[in-house]
Amino acid sequence: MTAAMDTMALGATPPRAEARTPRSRWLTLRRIVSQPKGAIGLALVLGYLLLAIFGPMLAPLDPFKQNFAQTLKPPSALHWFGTDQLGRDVFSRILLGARATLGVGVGGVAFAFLVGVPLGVLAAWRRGWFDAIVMRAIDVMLSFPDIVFALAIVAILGANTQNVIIAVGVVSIPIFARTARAVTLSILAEPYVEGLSSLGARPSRIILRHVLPNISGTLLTLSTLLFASTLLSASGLGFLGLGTQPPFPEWGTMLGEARSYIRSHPHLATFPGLFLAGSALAFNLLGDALRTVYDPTSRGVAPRRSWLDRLRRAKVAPAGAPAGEGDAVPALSVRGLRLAFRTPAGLLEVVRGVDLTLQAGRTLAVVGESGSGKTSLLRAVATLATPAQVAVVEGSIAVGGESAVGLSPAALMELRRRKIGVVFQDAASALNPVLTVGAQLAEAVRIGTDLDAAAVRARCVALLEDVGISDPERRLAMYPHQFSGGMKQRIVIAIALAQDPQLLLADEPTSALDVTIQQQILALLRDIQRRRGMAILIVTHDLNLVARFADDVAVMYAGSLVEAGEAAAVLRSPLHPYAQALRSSVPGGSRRGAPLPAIAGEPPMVGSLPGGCAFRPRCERTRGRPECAAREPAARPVDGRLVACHFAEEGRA
Amino acid sequence: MFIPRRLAQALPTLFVVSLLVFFFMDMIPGDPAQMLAGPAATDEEVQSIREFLGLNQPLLTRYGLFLKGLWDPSIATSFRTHRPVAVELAERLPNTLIVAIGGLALGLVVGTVSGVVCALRQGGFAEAIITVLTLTGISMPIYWLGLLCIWFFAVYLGWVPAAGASTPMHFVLPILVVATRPTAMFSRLITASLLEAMSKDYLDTARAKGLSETRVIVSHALRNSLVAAVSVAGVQFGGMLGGSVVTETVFGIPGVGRLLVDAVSRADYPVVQYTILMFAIFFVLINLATDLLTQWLDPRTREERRAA
Amino acid sequence: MEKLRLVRYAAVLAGVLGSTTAMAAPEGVLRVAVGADPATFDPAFNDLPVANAVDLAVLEGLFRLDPKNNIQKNLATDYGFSADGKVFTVKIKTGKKFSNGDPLNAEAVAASFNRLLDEKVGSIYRGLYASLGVAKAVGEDTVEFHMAEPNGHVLMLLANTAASIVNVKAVAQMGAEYGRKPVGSGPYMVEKFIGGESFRLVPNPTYSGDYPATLKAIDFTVAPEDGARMALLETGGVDVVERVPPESMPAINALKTAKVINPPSMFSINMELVLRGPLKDAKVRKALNMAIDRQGMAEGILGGLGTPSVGMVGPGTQDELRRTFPPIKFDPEGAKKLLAEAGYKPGTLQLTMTCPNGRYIKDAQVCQAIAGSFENIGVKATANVVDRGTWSKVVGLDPAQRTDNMGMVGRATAGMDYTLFRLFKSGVGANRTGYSNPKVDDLLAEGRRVTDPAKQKEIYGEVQEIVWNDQPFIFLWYQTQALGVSNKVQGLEVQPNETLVFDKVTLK
Amino acid sequence: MSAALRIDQPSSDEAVSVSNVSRHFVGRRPLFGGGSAPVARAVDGVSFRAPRGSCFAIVGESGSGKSSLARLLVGLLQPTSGEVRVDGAAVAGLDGAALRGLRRKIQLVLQDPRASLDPRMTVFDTLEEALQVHGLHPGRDARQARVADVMALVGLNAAHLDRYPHELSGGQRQRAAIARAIICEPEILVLDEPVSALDVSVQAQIINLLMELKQSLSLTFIIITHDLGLVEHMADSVGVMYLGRFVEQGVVEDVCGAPRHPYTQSLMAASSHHGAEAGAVLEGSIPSPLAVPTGCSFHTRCPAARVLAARAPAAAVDTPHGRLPRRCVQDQPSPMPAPGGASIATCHFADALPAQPAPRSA
Repeated sequence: MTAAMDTMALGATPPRAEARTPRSRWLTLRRIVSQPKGAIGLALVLGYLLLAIFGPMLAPLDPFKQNFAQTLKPPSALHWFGTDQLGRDVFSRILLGARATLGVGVGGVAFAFLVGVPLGVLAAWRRGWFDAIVMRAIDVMLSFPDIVFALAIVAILGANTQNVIIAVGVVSIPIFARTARAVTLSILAEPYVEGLSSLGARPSRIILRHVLPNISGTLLTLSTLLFASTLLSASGLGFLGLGTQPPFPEWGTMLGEARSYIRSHPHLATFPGLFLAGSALAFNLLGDALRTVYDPTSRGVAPRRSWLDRLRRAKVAPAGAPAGEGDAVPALSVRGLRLAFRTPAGLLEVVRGVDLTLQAGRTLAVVGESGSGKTSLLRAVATLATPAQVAVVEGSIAVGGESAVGLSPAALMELRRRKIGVVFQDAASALNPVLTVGAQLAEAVRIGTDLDAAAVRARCVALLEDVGISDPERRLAMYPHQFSGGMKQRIVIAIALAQDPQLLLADEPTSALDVTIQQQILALLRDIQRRRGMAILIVTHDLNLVARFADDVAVMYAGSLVEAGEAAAVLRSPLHPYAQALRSSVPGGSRRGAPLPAIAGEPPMVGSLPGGCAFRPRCERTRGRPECAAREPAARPVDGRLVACHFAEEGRA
Repeated sequence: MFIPRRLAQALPTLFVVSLLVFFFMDMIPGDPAQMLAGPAATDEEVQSIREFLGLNQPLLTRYGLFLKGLWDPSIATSFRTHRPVAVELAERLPNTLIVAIGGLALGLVVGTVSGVVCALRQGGFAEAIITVLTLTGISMPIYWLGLLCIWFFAVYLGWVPAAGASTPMHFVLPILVVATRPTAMFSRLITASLLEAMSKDYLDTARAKGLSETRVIVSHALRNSLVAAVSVAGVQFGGMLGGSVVTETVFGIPGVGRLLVDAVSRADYPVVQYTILMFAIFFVLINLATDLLTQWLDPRTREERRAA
Repeated sequence: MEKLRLVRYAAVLAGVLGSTTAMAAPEGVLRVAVGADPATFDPAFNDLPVANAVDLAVLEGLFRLDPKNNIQKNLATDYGFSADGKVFTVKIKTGKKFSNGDPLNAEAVAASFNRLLDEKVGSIYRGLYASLGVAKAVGEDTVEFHMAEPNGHVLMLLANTAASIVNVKAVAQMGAEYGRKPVGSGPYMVEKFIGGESFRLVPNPTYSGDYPATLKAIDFTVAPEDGARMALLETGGVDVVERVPPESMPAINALKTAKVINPPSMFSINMELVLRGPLKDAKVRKALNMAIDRQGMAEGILGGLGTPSVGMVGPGTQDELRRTFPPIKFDPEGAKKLLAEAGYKPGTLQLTMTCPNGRYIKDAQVCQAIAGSFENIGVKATANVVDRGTWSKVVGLDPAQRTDNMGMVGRATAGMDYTLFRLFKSGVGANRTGYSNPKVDDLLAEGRRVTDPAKQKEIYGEVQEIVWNDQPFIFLWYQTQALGVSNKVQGLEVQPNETLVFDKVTLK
Repeated sequence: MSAALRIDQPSSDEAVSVSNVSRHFVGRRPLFGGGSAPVARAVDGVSFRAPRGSCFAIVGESGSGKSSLARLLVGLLQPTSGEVRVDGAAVAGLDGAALRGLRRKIQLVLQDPRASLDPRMTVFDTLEEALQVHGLHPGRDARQARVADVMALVGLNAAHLDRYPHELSGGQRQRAAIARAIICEPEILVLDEPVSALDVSVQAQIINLLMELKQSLSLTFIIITHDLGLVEHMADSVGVMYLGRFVEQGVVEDVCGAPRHPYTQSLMAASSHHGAEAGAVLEGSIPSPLAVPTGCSFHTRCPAARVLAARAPAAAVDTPHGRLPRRCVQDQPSPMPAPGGASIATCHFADALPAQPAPRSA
């Protein structure tokens, strides 16, 4: 009965318009069918539609033919679903009723759609008084329980199929109008709509050509879900005696009429009930599947690990004795690490054999463009790579001499707690918006310790002071959104420092911040590192940042390190052609107005790397050199650093 | 500050609702006097009853009396029982609320648990079962489910009474049946919002602190999902009040919903009008409560309100 | 007067018999599940059989009906008309008290009637009782009704529960709450009333009369949904359920603990025609009547809960005046022929009918079945099954304003005069068919005046015959009641107007 | 170069001229409790001129009002006061065909090319639509020819025409966005952070492309950015924005080479290769435009003010942000042209401070 409200509830936070658009309708279809519920739902819906179209023709007996000698007979060879109170063939009536039943659903949804969507779209477009009036009217309509509203409409207009359609349609108008308004608003806020306005496009063009196609997915999903609830609403009206007209069969009315026979002659209610529930189920399934396709928030579900996959454990080298490069155990030691995404198509390598060593007190910057694998590397080191999504194919990670791969959950928690702190790129999303800063900080402080409340609080205050937040006592009771971006990042750092980690991992910690704030954060990190002597692994694409902040740098390209060494040296005279190009293509470095020495082409896609050297297609140095295509260059020491280029020496100035 | 402002904003809505309720009622076919008089009554008899009920007065006068009846219950009386509608409602409201709140609470608890299971066991057997159950739950006509349950639990197993509302046991079956829909809704909602929350950095922050996965889910992901669940709960609660029209008939519960249906079928105008108006006021209050609860759970909305 | 005395004798006899059987102290609790939710027990407003049963147990009238609808004296000890028929005098028992201790004397009786007749009270029965004029108390034990018009059917009116004596003082004190806990002088009183859920009767300690309470309490549970109500009986939750739907009868009869009883009902279900256009033609009306397989429908659809009509009024409606006729034959071929004679080829006649949904047993299905029957004789028929409000509006319209051709109406009549006069007298407000026959008009006017039972019988016999032959209705059937009654219950009786009578109920 | 300083007399030679433009956003007044509605001064009295063929850069942090200014230029926002002239014609008050004609002349390129292209339209559809809107190149063949031309101009090939935005790489998307902007032959492009969402290696390509187009199509650029490197590379003149106002504006060589306003100095220091160690780190963050500080709006964060206050304690007052010169806290500074130079700094002490050469490694 309340299904309409339910759907609205889900629609209340309208899914953002589809960012990734299917290439074609077929792709949408394929996406639906690829989900079990979508396949079943679509098959059922098609079945029902066929039933509605051809059902009446298939009816083996006259669905209206009464026979008082044959009333209420159970299913038999002649009457597959038995006969009803008037001796009519239930099977034939169900076949005939498909059209009426689905007709009510289609009609109701179409009615609500045709009234609600234009209202909602216009309200979002016009805003102002029109919007105010529409929203108020919706408020008023929503103040009535929907079944009561439908009941009143049918009572006023009289009970017949057409009025039932209007009634169940009218109660769905607010949902359509609201959803259409919300999604339209979100589309109108899209930069491309702004672009169109500035282009001079007329409102009608924007609405028809841009807004409607973009909200169609959401509205299609909503329509499908509402279809199911509309069927049920209509049948509820039938139950209350206000449904469609006998003798023309409609499943809801048939079920309502048969309800007193539920025990004596179960077949009478069972079949229409099953068909009705089945059709609602079919549309719910399809709607669910559509939602998954169109609503980005419900996607991104981890591919399921197969049983085989679970058995086939990654071959991970034991961390064992850390490579004895120095006397001290390095804060981080990564050896031959290969990481791969699990995709439906199989494993997709994103990190292809990386070796890193980071000593305490030093800062290592991993530089690379998007897709280079630098973030995957950092997440693997942070032990945050979800096994269901990312596989450690090979290699080892040791934090403070302790392996970070293949640990039990308990050991993993312990490792994260004691040795690793992580600072994320987007501080806003790295803090839980509904908990106070104090609660989030205290959680990090308390875990694994037996400090009492006062001690925890004292430590929290100290941490906030450490990261340069004044008035920490008061700030502890505040929520993340009450802080500016820079302050939030300081809090994230404080959380990361809560258990005195040996290794601080920072993923683009400043790229979401303004330049002046970036400075503050970097100075803070530097300062903290000096005081605590921890190692920092920072991932960034900003060479300026590397220059002023990092001790060492590792340049990453297509999942491999192409050049690694001391930051000052590498930046001053890079040897690898990619590193060189990166450095010279930064504007401001070269002559004003002159063309920048750009790297041709686009960064390679993961999974479609060229054979041999991955940088080969964009490399100037490769011309006429078969080695580059034949063999992937291994990192080798050149001029006190590691370079993965067959012709590294040519890079010397 | 916030509460009075919201209530003040709701007044125009309620005013329009009162207009609609009052004037639509007049459009519903069925003359109350005629229905009271019965099919054998003469026109004169019907006329005199109409006179007695005050139905001959001008429409606006009657609307004025209708509004006056809001604070003077003694003039807002049922055509059939002559008792104040307020008294009739007060008598039956508890039953409706018990079923609605009970169903909602049960749905919230069961839905949350199954939602969490679904989110954590994506693609697993448990998820498939729960998905099938929840989808079936929202696809069943509630009255059919109710009748089947009466047959199975009350008649066949004899565990609970079949109908009525005199003992707590009477409410077990209605609450169970009424809870199916919210259970399904919450389950799906919690699953969806948990999955969304799973991709949030703050869960990784929590993991990086060294929290166990359970704590990460419960104290970080779930808390955020509840914000969404609360607003749905508000809508659900409203829906259940409306749905009481059907469930109370099925389970023989003397509640407001059945009072309304009876009153509609007997053209007992005052009962219908005041009951719907009460529903409308409830909806406004529920929205308010939902907003307050959301604000309590989600501090961000608090600021927005204050700033607005 | 003379004829009435006979009735009076029978009544006294029954009263004596009744009092001898109920000597034992009240014992046991009878639990009854009812389908309708009584809004009020105030007899001036009550229109439900369930509430009639309560009124019968809680209040007393001057007269009452026995389970066969025979009139018996209750408070009255003697009565008679003045010579000119303008004053009707009733002598009542003395020393009676209401359950709250107030005396039930002539003054109280007169007050009760004058309340019923008071315009300001707005009783739904004021029109019915308008002919009583004014009631006056004469001394302690005599009430005089100064009739507004002569009425030979006054006993029938006074025996109706609507004429039960209410305590007007208590009404003034309690206001609308009186409808919940009426103060009467009957053997029981309402102990509690939970709206829509349940109510309970307990013995009235001040009762003195012929029908003393036999039960410690009678618990009523309201369960509108058929399935739920039947389940209550099957699970042993109640001892009596009313309105057993036909499909549930086998299940209840299969129980070891309970059985279905089928008392007759005076409810006469008919399709009342709008006598316009084709339906003015007697041949068409006859054809339509012949098209209906009453027996088949009564068996197949009503599950036996109906008896094909053999006269306009149902059994139990002043049986002494009632006439029956041979049942109408089911003859579709003959009907087709008649239609052809009337000039209608198959498919050329179109009729619409208005039927309520859920008001009478299987009304919606019956309506479809009748439409189907009409189709069988080549009449295109549309069955409009509508909600109660619409139905009451349509069948209450002036015939000239109606757009349909017939409406299904069930009537439990309050006597010959009341029913026939209203339905068939030309121009009377409740005459919704537009029936007009000068002969009938004259007879009805005369029948109202005469008080002689023999003369009445003659007059109403003739009216019934004319109407039966004119067929302004498609006569269908008299409903049969079905109640599920536990084997524990003994002595439960049901009046033809569906009122439960608890006079002699005991529990094993 | 002195054109940037002639901010008083409009000239037909100017592609864009902005005179004392302000844009205030009025919040909702509280229903109860009175009080006036909060006003956010997103843009507050900004003036500049961009001669034809020049490139004017607007630099600032987020919240400085630079995006609002961009929208004022293309007519997506109407100014609260002041005037925007494009090609000599005032933007305000135009509608219908005149407005569309104006809009043809000035086009916006947005930061995120993914969001600035309709995800449901192919590149061809997007480009063709721009022509349809303005009724240019009537006939499908003519439009196809024009689209092909522009595709070639921005370095995309025919294979990209049938692709949807999500099927393109970031660089390709930005090329498509630029193609849409230039297809109607505009005179002015307003570029809102045109490369900041792109990978470093692709940024250079797009910058080069823009510079080529500017040359070959004689475009005027207005660049909104926070990247001083980009400013130095592309722009002729620059306005440094802070809380809705230009705190310093002038030719790039002067403003970037020898910044006079403390805020510009801090920005320059922050974006250089060794700033963190060399320059002072600016404290705090930009205040809300709802509560613009009194006096000099930068006084809450100004490092120079603190130094000055320490130098001249008598003229200083105590504030929640430390002891600061009274003038900074109380008086709104007026624009101070540089002696002999080509820049204007809105700072009381612009002349008292040494113009710091940017510590930029070249």
